[in-house]
Amino acid sequence: MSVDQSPVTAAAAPGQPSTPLRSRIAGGFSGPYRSIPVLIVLALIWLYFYSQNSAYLTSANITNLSLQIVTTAILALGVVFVLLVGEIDLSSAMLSGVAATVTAQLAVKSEWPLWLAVLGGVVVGLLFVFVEALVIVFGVPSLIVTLGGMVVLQGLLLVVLPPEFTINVGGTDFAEIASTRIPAGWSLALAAAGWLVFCAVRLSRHRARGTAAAPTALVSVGVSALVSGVVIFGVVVVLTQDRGLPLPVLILVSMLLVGSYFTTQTRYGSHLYAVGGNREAAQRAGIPVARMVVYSFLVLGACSAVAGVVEASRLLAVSNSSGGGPLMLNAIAAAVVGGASLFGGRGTVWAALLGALVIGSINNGVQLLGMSTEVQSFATGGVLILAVAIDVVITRGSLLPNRR
Amino acid sequence: MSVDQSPVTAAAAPGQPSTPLRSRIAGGFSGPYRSIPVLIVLALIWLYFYSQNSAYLTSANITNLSLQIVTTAILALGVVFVLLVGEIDLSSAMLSGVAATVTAQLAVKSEWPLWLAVLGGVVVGLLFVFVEALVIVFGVPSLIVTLGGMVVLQGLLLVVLPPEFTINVGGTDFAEIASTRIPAGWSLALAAAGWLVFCAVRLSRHRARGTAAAPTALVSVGVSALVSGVVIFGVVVVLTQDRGLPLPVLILVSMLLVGSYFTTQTRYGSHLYAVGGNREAAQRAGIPVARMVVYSFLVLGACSAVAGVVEASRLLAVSNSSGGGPLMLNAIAAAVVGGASLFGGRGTVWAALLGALVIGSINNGVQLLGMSTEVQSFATGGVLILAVAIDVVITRGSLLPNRR
Amino acid sequence: GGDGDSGNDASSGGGKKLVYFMAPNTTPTRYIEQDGPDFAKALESLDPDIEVKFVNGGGDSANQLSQANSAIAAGAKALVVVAADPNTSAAILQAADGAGVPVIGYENPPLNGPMYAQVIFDPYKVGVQQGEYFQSQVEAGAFGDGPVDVARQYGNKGDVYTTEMLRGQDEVLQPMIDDGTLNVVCEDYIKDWAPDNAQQAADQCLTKTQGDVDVFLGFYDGNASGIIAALRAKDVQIPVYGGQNPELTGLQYMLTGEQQDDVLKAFSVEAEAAAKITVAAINGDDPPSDLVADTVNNGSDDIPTAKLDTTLIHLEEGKDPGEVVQQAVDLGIFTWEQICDGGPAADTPTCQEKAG
Amino acid sequence: MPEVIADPGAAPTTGREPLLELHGISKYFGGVRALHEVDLELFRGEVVGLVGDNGAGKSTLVKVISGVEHPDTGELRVRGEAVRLETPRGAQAAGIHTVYQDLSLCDNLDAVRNLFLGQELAGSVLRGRPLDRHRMETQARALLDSLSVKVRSLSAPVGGLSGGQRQGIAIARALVSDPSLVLLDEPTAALGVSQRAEVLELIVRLRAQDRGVLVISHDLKDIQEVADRVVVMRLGSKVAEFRRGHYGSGDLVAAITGADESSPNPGGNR
Amino acid sequence: MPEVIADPGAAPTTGREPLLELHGISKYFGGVRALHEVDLELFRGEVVGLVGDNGAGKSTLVKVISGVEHPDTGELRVRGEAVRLETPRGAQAAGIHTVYQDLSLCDNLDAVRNLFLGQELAGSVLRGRPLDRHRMETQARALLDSLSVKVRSLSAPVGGLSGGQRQGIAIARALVSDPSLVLLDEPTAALGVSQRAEVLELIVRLRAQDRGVLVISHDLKDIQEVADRVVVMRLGSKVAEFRRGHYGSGDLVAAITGADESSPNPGGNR
Ligand SMILES: Nc1ncnc2c1ncn2[C@@H]1O[C@H](COP(=O)(O)OP(=O)(O)OP(=O)(O)O)[C@@H](O)[C@H]1O
Ligand SMILES: Nc1ncnc2c1ncn2[C@@H]1O[C@H](COP(=O)(O)OP(=O)(O)OP(=O)(O)O)[C@@H](O)[C@H]1O
Ligand SMILES: [Mg+2]
Ligand SMILES: [Mg+2]
Repeated sequence: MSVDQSPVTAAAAPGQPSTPLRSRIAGGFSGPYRSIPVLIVLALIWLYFYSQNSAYLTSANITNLSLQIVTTAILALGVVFVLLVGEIDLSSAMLSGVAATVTAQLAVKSEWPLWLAVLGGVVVGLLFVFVEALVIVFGVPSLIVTLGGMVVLQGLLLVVLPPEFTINVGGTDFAEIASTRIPAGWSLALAAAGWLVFCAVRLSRHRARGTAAAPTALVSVGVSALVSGVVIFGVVVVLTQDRGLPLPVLILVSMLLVGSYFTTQTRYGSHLYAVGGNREAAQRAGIPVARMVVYSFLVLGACSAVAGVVEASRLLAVSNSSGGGPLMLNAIAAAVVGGASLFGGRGTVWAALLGALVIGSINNGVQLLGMSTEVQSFATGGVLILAVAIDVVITRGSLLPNRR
Repeated sequence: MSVDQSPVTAAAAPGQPSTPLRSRIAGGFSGPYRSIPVLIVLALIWLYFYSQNSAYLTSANITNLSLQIVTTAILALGVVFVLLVGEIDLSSAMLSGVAATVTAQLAVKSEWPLWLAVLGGVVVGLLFVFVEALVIVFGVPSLIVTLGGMVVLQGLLLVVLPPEFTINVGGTDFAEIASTRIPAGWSLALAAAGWLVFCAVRLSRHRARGTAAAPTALVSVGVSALVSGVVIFGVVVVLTQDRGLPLPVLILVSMLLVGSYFTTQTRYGSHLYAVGGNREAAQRAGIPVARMVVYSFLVLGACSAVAGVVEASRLLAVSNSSGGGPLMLNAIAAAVVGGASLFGGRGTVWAALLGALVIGSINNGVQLLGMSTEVQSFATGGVLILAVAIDVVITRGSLLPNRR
Repeated sequence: GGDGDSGNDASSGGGKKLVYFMAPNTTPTRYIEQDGPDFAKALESLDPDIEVKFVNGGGDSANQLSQANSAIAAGAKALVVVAADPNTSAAILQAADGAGVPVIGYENPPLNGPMYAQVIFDPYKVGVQQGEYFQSQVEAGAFGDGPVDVARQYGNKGDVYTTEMLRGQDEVLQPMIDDGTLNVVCEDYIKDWAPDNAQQAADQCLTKTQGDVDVFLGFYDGNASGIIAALRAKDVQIPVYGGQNPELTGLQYMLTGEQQDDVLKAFSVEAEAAAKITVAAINGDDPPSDLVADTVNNGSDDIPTAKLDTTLIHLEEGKDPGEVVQQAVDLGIFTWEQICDGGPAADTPTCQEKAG
Repeated sequence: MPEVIADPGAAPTTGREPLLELHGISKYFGGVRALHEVDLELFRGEVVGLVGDNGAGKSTLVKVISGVEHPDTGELRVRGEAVRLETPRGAQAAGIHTVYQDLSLCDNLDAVRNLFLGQELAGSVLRGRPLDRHRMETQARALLDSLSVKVRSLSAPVGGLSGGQRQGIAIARALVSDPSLVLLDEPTAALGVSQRAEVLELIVRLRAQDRGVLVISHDLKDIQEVADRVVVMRLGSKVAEFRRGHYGSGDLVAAITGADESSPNPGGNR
Repeated sequence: MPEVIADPGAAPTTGREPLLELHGISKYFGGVRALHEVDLELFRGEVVGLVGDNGAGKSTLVKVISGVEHPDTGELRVRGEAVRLETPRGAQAAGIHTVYQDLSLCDNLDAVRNLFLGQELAGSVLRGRPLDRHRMETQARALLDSLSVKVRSLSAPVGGLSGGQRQGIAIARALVSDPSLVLLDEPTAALGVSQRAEVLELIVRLRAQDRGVLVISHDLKDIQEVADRVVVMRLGSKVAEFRRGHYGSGDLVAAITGADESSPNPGGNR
């Protein structure tokens, strides 16, 4: 009657295991385990480029990579918050340029202390997104508000820049944000402290369950402690090879940890997901939806200011091209590659890191191979799509598309 | 107990009319009447700029405006189709550049007849989006696929361009696509034919209702005939002042009419809205969802090829910058300003025209006032947001935000 | 900010002759900050009856075309056009030609159409200049013996400016590459001429070669600043050549000794020349022959062209970098105050002296 | 015509101030008149049943009381004080809790988060209001058990749950807060036999706790069983009100369908 | 243990080929076993009632039959032929029409478009399949009237309709096509008294037209009234099957809750 119906050739054998592996896998990659397929994809990308050029996985290049993705990842972190509540943003990259310029003005030209100058940049970021968020809450679609905001920021950038349209921060304190390296000893100590806190929290949670806690749960606590330990110390050891752990990486990780805590462990995070999942229901449950939207934009504003400062410090300058280029689309793409949904309510803050790593690893590798511009484009675009396609296949545990 | 509760100061008067005007208005602007608030906003924009500079509403400037917006509007038409099924697209502007380049290669370098060359460009457009659509249907988010597609197309553009990276079409047949003017007489005849068909269809529909048709319905047929007649002939008269009706405008209008017919009057259109409204439900109703997504992308591909050809013909050349710039974001913004939703299932094809008109009118007006670059940015971004905010207020019939 | 822009008042000056200065985008700073104001000043002193209006194409040819149409509709007497993309600007020329408005091409002029005249610093010649200085350094043994490992960075692929400059550089360098004196270890087109892309390209080049690069050769100061940021982050010292179209960072890095050379373009001279040509165009005269000495075919027409000279400045062993940079200051490109206010050059002896 | 209008003076609620009073509430959606001059009173410790045909305006009335929809005309009083319930938040602050007909669950959140949505058990503001997940889970299990709702995993998104499980969670939410007035819009529609019994039980328990309960149902048997007073709506208007023991099923059906009226059905299609 | 297993040889369906046969259908969602080795037969001109507690797997079974979910194990036969229903489209082509528990309406479309979704009355392919809006409207009105569903405007988006109106539209869809097998998942849950009666009437009419009907409901009275055969599910397994006249309400309740079994309830929370 239709191609959709075909006689069953290999009828299901009766002796199958009670929970088929496939369903178990597919079920297992939802929620907190959503990151695993992305990690597999990342490993594949790394393996591929390493096989093409062994310089790819040198600690020097990994440090390179980590610095290249920091800005995108920090911006993507803010974008994840906005996507979580079901909004979108196009202005944060330009905002990062404006905030960085203000910071540079204050730090370099007005000679404010660096921390105060950074604070100034963050305040500018917060103020701008606050106004945007108010308009969005009023009812104008966020795409329009942030697109308009982007255009306004392009003008604002010209206004806040000095007449020569560039501020060179090389050789100043400002430049040290990106160039500071935390020595291996300190880094390891920090990592150890972080890891111990993590283990302690997990253990205390386990205790809190009281008598109900099965011994298998204790084993899982142990396993997660072990795995997290290996990962944390491994990463720190690799990243400290080259003169120590770059400060921007530490900034990114701290922001991710704070973001992760707030989104998963607090009331605030719960409400974010609720607003993105079903705005009407969230409102009916008494959640201040408008306020949550404003909050998530404020997080975006802060992230974009920090991203701008880190980027300016890495480039040693701000100019009228700051915040332009592919940064905005890369940040959104990073969030989506990492597992956030444009339709709201899905994704974790780690999406920002993972997505930025996928995109950054592709760009880094493609450039390393020294292909011509055209081939670089094909490879960058193609590998990005392929990477996400592999992620999709692993996540749903099947090569077949969702039948529609 | 909370600020939300306040004693009723002005208790509702008992003698109110049975259907409050506000609800009636708000109800009236849904569905096919969704365009009315946008038209009001457009009128406000025109009035404002006209009051600033009377050159704004000269027929020369209106012709100028109409040519400026044609490319954006044609591209936005394709974007509306994609938004309708709940997907997004970032690659069509670049695709328009590639398709235009292919057409120019074929028409100018290989000296194919123009129509065949244009067909070649359209085929390229269709092929590319077809591949994209297949990947999207496979399950990769459209944002990622079209972002990757955009990067690939940037490389492809360099490949299809000749070594000097440009094709000059000045003085060829190709250039005449944009420069052809249809004389006033012909234009009016065309308009009259179109208007008569419209009236005939409405009348025959009215007849089909048979005995059930109330006399008031006949009046509404008469009114709509009158209004549409005034609008159609008015526009044609204004646009033919300056050497006749520009061919690109005719192309745009024809595409809109065909698009409007398909989306509102056919099974295909019904299914598009269903897929965008509730994909699961559409699938369960037996609608071939994947096929509808592919179809809408094919429409996008065709639109973007036509847009590219028109643009190249207007600029008299293709180069490595074809399809770049703000075209993509403008097209998406036009669709959204016109009333399409990023979440799918809402909007009409006229959104493309209206949105492009709003954005184009703002740009045109701001440039006409000759403000400095910064102020232009502020005005463009600010007026865009303001325009949509006014639209929102009129549509919901209230200044108050949706209480959340 | 852009307080250099003038003529903001919407009502066109009553009876004044309108001239539009059409800048391409906001990315190169010079058109908004230097050329534009200089041009307006020069024009005003030549004919106070002229009013200059500034528009900015935002990097989009379509946008620039509509600006040109608006300008023509507004009664412009002449258009001075820096093309957003020369390749797709023929329509501007056609529209102006149709309306009888003279177009003066400026620096990056439109192609493939009739034009009254154009003023340029020939990018091909700039490329040759950079190449020749680089060649002299190679021959002087500045990078040691044997094949010199050079990492090259170009502009945005497909741009007219990139193609022309590359033709100039290659004119000099290709023979050296062919005979093995030069060993090109990396070559990258820098998307959108963006410094951050230049930085990433430099990063990746150093990774690929394990740091085995003798010298970087760029295309303009933006490349150089990206490369220098990459080198600073890695704490390695590799000489950087190929400055051009001075930006503040370029002059600062020359003072710190990190950027070796720069090709100066005297914006004010170019603006003045354009002003003189514009006045002639408005008055219906021929282009002043003392300025407009050449003709250049722009694809469809022979355009009377004023080719202006560029000056290459470079650091030299034992010479005060301040003296070198002074030439740029003398041309009015930047002031010492701007160069020395904050940034990497603030602590150099030159700046201590100039600021003191 | 209202058939039996409760005389408050004679009611068991004598002398007590009504918890909730509606006066002349009307609501239009575009051209559709969803509510027309509705008056309603609700007292503490009373269960009021609200019945009516599909599209009679019952859910709209509930939404007006819970701050989701705003009446075009009319007045609303809570504990004698005129209020304007701008948001559901405002209604909650006034002690009104609602179980909506469409359940209003967040499909992307798990059962525990949905149960405690907006009323999470959380730590101090200083620590960023950390959730007490453990306590919430324990309580959630107890609440669901008390309604016989069986959910296999409390930490799976509720989007995957069965219709009845979802409804069970929506109802259990009413037990998390401590409302003085509970509105239940067709709470048993998707429930199984035993769960339905538990919900009726729950309604009785709420009354015993001296709360006011407004329950909508199409199951007249259930309504007759639990309601102290039954309000009947037809085409947006309140057409009748019966007190327990003063009516039979036939009366209800007649009021709902308007069968007793001589005029032909004024509504219907077109 | 199945208590009364229908013997097809003795059934009124004697000798006829079953319209639908399921053999050993199992379905897992992650770790949750929603269906476990379910066997089912359905004949032409027969109404089968499917009952069970919330979360018993009834809707999942319906989704498996209608091609929405794919069984992990087991076999499905339509008219004796083994089929793999990959999509709802495939199931429709096999003559199976389903009314889903969540209704599956497109909220942005009006009642007419929803009613005819996927089966629009349209013109020739040459003209781009233009909709015959007029005929569709006329038919829609007739269909809704036949179910006593009152919708004030047929051209307003169904998102704004009441719960019962929406359910009425979903059910009316079954009448547009000409299916040989109709699956109804809790079709009367949100319906008013008269609409509910019309739907029961409709089921009887479908049987009279020699179609097969599978109806899920928590209202055991309704089920007893219309079903020729009742299948009881518990925790994903089919636990009992009764033929009309051979059981009482008590039997059903016992089978649903598992009250008769000595073993404690193996499911429940956790
Ligand atoms: N948001 C809305 N937009 C437009 N019309 C609406 C909206 N909400 C309700 N209506 C209309 O108002 C009327 C009353 O709807 P309501 O949901 O209150 O009915 P109900 O009594 O709850 O019916 P049911 O028993 O079917 O749930 C219906 O005709 C419905 O179509
Ligand atoms: N998509 C899904 N993902 C995860 N679990 C699911 C999904 N669908 C159903 N389940 C689970 O499968 C079991 C059976 O669900 P089903 O909807 O079939 O129950 P039901 O018998 O229809 O119940 P009700 O009477 O409440 O509608 C439930 O435990 C439910 O939580
Ligand atoms: Mg209701
Ligand atoms: Mg069910």
